[in-house]
Amino acid sequence: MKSFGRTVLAVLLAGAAVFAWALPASLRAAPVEYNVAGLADYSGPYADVMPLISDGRKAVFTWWNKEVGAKLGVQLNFKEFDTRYDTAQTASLWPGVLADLKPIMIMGLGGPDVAALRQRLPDDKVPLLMSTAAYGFAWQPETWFFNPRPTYAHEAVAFAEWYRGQKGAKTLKVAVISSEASPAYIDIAKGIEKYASMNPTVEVVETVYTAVQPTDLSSQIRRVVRKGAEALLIQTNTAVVVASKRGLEAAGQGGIPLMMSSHNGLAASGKALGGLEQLEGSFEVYGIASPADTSGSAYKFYEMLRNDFGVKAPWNILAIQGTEQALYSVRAVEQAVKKVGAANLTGSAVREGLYAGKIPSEATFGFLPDLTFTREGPFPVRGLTANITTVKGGKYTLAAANVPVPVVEKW
Amino acid sequence: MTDFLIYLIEGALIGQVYALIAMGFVVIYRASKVFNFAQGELVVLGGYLVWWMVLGSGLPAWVGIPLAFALAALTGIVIERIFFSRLVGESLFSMVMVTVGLLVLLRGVFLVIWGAHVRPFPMIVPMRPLILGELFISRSLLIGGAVTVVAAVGLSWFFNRTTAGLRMTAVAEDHQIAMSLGISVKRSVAFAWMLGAVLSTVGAIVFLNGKSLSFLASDIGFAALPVAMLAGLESIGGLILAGLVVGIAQGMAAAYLDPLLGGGVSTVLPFVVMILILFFRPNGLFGWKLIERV
Amino acid sequence: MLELNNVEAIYSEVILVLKGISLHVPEGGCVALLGSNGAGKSTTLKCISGLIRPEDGAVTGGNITFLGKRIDALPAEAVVRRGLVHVMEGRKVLEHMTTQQNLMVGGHMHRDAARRRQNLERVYALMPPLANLRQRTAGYLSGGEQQMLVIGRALMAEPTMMLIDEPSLGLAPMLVEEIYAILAELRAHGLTLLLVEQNTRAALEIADHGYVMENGRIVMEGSAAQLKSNEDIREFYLGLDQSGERKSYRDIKHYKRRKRWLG
Amino acid sequence: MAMLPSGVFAVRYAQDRALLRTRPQWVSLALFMLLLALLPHLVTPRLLAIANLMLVTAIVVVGLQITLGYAGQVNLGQSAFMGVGAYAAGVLSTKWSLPFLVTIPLGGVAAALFGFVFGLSAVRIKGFYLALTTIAAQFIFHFAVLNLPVSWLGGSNGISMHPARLGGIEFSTDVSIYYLFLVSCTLMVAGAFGMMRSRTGRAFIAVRDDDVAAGMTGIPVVRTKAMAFLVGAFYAGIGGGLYAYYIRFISVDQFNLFNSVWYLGMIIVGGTGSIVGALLGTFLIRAFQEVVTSIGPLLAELVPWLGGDIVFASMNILLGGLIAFFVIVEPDGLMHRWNILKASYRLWPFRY
Amino acid sequence: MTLAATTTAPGTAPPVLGAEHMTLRFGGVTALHDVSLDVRADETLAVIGPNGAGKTSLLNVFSGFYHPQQGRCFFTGTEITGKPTHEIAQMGVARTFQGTHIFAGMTVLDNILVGRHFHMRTTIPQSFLYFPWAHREELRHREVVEDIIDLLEIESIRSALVGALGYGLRKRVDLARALAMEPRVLLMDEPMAGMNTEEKEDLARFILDIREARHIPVVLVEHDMSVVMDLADRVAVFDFGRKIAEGTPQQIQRNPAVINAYLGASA
Repeated sequence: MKSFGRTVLAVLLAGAAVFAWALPASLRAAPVEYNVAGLADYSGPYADVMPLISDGRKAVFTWWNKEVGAKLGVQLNFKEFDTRYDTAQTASLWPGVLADLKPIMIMGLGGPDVAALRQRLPDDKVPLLMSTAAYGFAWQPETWFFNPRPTYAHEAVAFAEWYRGQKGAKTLKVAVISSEASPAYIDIAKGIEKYASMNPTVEVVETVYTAVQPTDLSSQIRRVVRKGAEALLIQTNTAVVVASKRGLEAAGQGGIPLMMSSHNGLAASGKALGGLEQLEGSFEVYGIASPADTSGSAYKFYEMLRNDFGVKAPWNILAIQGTEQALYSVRAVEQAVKKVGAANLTGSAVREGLYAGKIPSEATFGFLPDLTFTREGPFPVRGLTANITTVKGGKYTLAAANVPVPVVEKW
Repeated sequence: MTDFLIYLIEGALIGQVYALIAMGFVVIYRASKVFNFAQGELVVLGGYLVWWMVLGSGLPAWVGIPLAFALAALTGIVIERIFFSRLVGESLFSMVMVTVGLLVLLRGVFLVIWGAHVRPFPMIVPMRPLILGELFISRSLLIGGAVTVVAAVGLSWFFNRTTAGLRMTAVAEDHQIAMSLGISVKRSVAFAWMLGAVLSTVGAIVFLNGKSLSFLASDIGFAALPVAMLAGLESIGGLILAGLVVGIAQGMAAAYLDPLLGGGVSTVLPFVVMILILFFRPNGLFGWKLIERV
Repeated sequence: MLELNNVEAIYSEVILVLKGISLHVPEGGCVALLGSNGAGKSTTLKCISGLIRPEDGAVTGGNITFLGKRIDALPAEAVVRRGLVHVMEGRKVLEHMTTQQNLMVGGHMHRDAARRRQNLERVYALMPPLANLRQRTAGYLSGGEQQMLVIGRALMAEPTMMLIDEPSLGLAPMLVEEIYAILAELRAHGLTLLLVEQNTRAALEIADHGYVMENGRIVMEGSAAQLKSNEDIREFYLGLDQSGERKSYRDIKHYKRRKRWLG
Repeated sequence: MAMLPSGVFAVRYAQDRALLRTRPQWVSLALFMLLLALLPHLVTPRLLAIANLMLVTAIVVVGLQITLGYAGQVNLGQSAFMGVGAYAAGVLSTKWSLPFLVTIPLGGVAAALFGFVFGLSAVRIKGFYLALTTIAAQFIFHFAVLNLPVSWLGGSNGISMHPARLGGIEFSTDVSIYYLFLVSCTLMVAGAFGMMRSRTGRAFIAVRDDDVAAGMTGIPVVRTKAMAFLVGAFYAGIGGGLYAYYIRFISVDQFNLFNSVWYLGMIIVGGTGSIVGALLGTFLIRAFQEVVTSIGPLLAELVPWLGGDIVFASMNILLGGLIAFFVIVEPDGLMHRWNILKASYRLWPFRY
Repeated sequence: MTLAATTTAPGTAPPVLGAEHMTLRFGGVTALHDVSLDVRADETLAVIGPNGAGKTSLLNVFSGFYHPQQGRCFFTGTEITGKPTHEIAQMGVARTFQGTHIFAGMTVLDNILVGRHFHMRTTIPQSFLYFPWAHREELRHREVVEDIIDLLEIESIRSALVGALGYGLRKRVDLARALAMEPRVLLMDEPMAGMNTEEKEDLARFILDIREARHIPVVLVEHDMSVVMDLADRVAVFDFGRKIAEGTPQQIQRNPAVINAYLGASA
């Protein structure tokens, strides 16, 4: 039980630290303080990337408090909670967070957070803001959770349409590599299939369901190649990207591009393959700033955070996700302050703030496109764009910026 | 027809990979009667060790791989020292339950040492397929299949013919009797984990070759389970046949049922096949029959 | 050869089963340990062979020496290597292995294959029925065959002393004779025996000395002849009445004379 | 109940059979229940939420204890059985608008039937083989939910639910949920005590200890084993249904194999074959999980040089180590230690 | 000599349990070969023979654990061949076991109560609620059990865990459990094995009591010839799966085939 002793000590130390930190805060006067809760995964499947995401989130709040909040008379205190990416854990944490912190909004991390809280939030009146793309099954009106991006399926078909245009073809044949390991993956595949069924421009030759762990996909890949697939859409995880790539190589079809998303993108998959150059000609697509773009306003803002606000995370997709999430959140707070005043901020007010009007791309320093949230769904249903990044000549480069996201019917 | 042949051959070969993974599991059972829930973690351990010795340290494969085997064996012994040496004589249930704890614990250890990110696994065996007319056969799977057969034959011989093997068989029969015969159950359990860890490393090489590695790859442990059950927990030779049955069934399902039904039939099918066959042969195809006396 | 000095043993940290056992087995001798069920006879054997520890038991007092060396702290396998084997009660064969495999396991500590072969042939010569059952699965042998097998298996270790627990349990009269004939032959070849047996008559035929245990204590000891003539032993263990005639089970009265040990 | 302070003798059979036989035992139980009843007013919302989760888990784990600890049938599909209960309750309440007083028991029944089917394989399959066929339950449950028509079980969409309602009360706050769960849990635990000390429980133990002898004593062995699965799965189903009304959104990934492994861990820590042990194990493991979740981020903040990822990864080591530690030090679980303590207390001041 | 003998001569009542031309094989081994045997309502029938002669197999067939390939078994006029063990047990065939097949994790009391299992009616839902039917039934059966505890003199260990008891007491609990079933025939498989003379005397006394007070016919598989000779009214001798002799103890003792196959020269 030595570990228990250590645990007790740690708890005591932590308590003391929190106390010491809270004391001077209460002595300070001016701005009205509000709390923001961050859901994090430090001991589950995303533990490795969590510090990078968290870094971006924290820095934005510090920056905003200093640069914007001070003027508005608002200070946002950001605090993270570990959910282990587990629904039950989020559910047991949240009531405590709600009572102790009385947050005006939550930074969510992923699907389990939405699952655990989606039915509670309308009662608790706190909006949950995500950084990830949305899902078809959560596409409902009047939600309390929000994604600054369309669904993964939207992002995928945006790529398909763009790539078809590049090839100058009438129809693009794609194969979807999905998995039943998570309902979310099936949802993505269904969205893409739905779009293909209504638009002759994209044809899904087959949706391959596979394990999300290293596995041998060569026969499946060979089959979809023979069916004429011109691109493989993979939005599951990096292990599947690697397996698909090896499958393509085994079929002698190394030239067929893969398309990935933000969580299994070129950088991560390249690392898993042992070299980015192996993904030459493949793409990643998402509706947020591309890390390949080091000349835009997003990168400048990031440099500023790194220089002045102690961001340690390198310029990559995860830091972008954390930053992007925090940025549109604080903009929503600003819109809410405009409506109800600095002293009257509540969760509902922040939600109304999101609905209050367009958050232009400039406001998020190009991290996000123009966002106009409506009550139709958890994400801006219209007018979104996506960025497409590729590997060209062994270099990570932006292939296309602000590609329009087509209209996908609900599925 | 060619397609069918390819699916058949590939399914059979993938089945042998499962059999190899299951072998690590059966070996531990066969030499200690401990049913190892953490088998998937052992495979991941092997994978990390190979990665570490080959890609991580930059050693050539012919140096790095033997080193990885040695380290795996060492880890096996350490596991026995820490977790099992004090449990000899306790109920078998306790020993099996320790492996449940081990499952969670090893995962944490991997996270601490190697982190959670996905990394490349070295290409030990060439990936280029073997082309026979219209047949494409994965060279790594072919080599993996050969390794499986050789290992199975060798270990069967070891357990049934050699004195050391018989000693372990005795431990798998009954710890108390083994002890009364002057057999060190501790040493047998230690050897079991050593052998299990090394076999899992072989399995990792065949299974992960040229692909990617993260702590989540341990799912393979459960995927290989139906093969072990079908063979019968005591049978090493039986793994080959069980691997063929499961692999081919899964391959056929992936090729013909999945596209038809639009879902992952191929992932549940091995379990369904397992239950059906166990119903007719409750100790697997070649497992020890329960001798009931009244 | 074997010496137990005031040995105490407990199970599960609380249940005291042996309360100071002292006994002595001379080299080449045959000692019988008698007593009712639950008296602690099997536990005594397990204390000697070290098999008590895996059963959540422990020797908590006294000492056990074998050939002049302490063995009470040794693990079971080390005790066997010193030439002391324990044949447990209940015919514990390795069920799924063949007769021959069972025997080979018994001699596993000898590296020399030729020597193992030789021992094997010796066992088959001593117990001819086993020779015909070489490839049979041990779990399917009959009770008598299994009892021979476990004795044969113990012999494969080339022991100098054998602890044997209830060899006649559940065996037909003819087989009991056969087994005891084998034990007698082993004795004649110089094997020291410590025998736990309910079949007092058979045990006292072969043994030259005996101890009687009750409730974890030794309550009586003496040479086989002394014990055979003791009134209590005659009545309670041999089932004879005062005149030396066998009592009939039909005549048992519903009140009983209880044992009165002076030990 | 074999361990009683000396000097306590039963005069009537009824008294001898009672679970609690001394006044201090009654008083402590009463105090404990009072404490539980007042809990929402004594603790923070976070602790209350943890208590809610513990109560649901306790029901599921007591069910597993019945199957595993009493009837000796290792079950690795408890989480799937829980899922079946949750889905059944979810479908019945959303599609058929049935009140929760009906849907929860029906959820239990649905799970019980699913468990019964796997229990039936005990006709032929024994021991570890049986244990591992229950892993298949997990895979089949997952597959079925995702591949059946979406209109049946919601497929990958999951099911959103309305809060439970009884008369005018809506169970949407943590406090009201707590009382709902407390009553349910008390009922289920009391029921488990009832079953386990009547002929049902004796039949389970008989089948566990010696199924051949049990058969020849007139106990239908196969049916009893299947019943053990049925009862255990029923508990899981009730727990699942309550959980569904708590989260109010059900998706298939909330009921995974890892949860089943954790339930097993709870039994290991508490000790097999004891209902109190199951409760104790649930409490300890859940509490430990929550402590880990709570102090992890703090520790990472306070000891930055350790690096966040190491702190969090080592939490897994602690959790896994806890299970292994308990098995190694106390292979029979905490209840066993408690019984030894009681036994030596009775013998005090003598050691034996 | 015995009380039973003074009323009517034993072995004249109709058979309760019987086998007709029964053959049982396992793989290549024939465990029972064309065996016919009757057990009458008022007798103690001893079955003797070398190890592996098929005695235990015979009991196993009677209790439904083995199913013969040929021939039939009857119990009180009803055919029981092929019925599952628990059904045969519920009809009234109880048995005790070679070695100990006892429920080690339960107390003595609960072990015996298991014998009452099929006499009790409480369903699972009723036991879930426990009160009051289940409770009343428990108490009712408790009284029956206490009678048996008295008979077998195991009052002092009533609430002990069976796993902690010695061999002799376990065998007694085994017998108590069988009696609790209120059987109409009792099959005993080597009850005396592993007991010393004193314990054998106790057990013999209990068997006699059971015959006298409860009038339950007993089938006794036993190696101890003195027990067989003293207790049995009739003896059947088996060798290599065949019944080689049948008769009174005195007849059997003189039968040369029996001496050859089983008793050996010294008996």
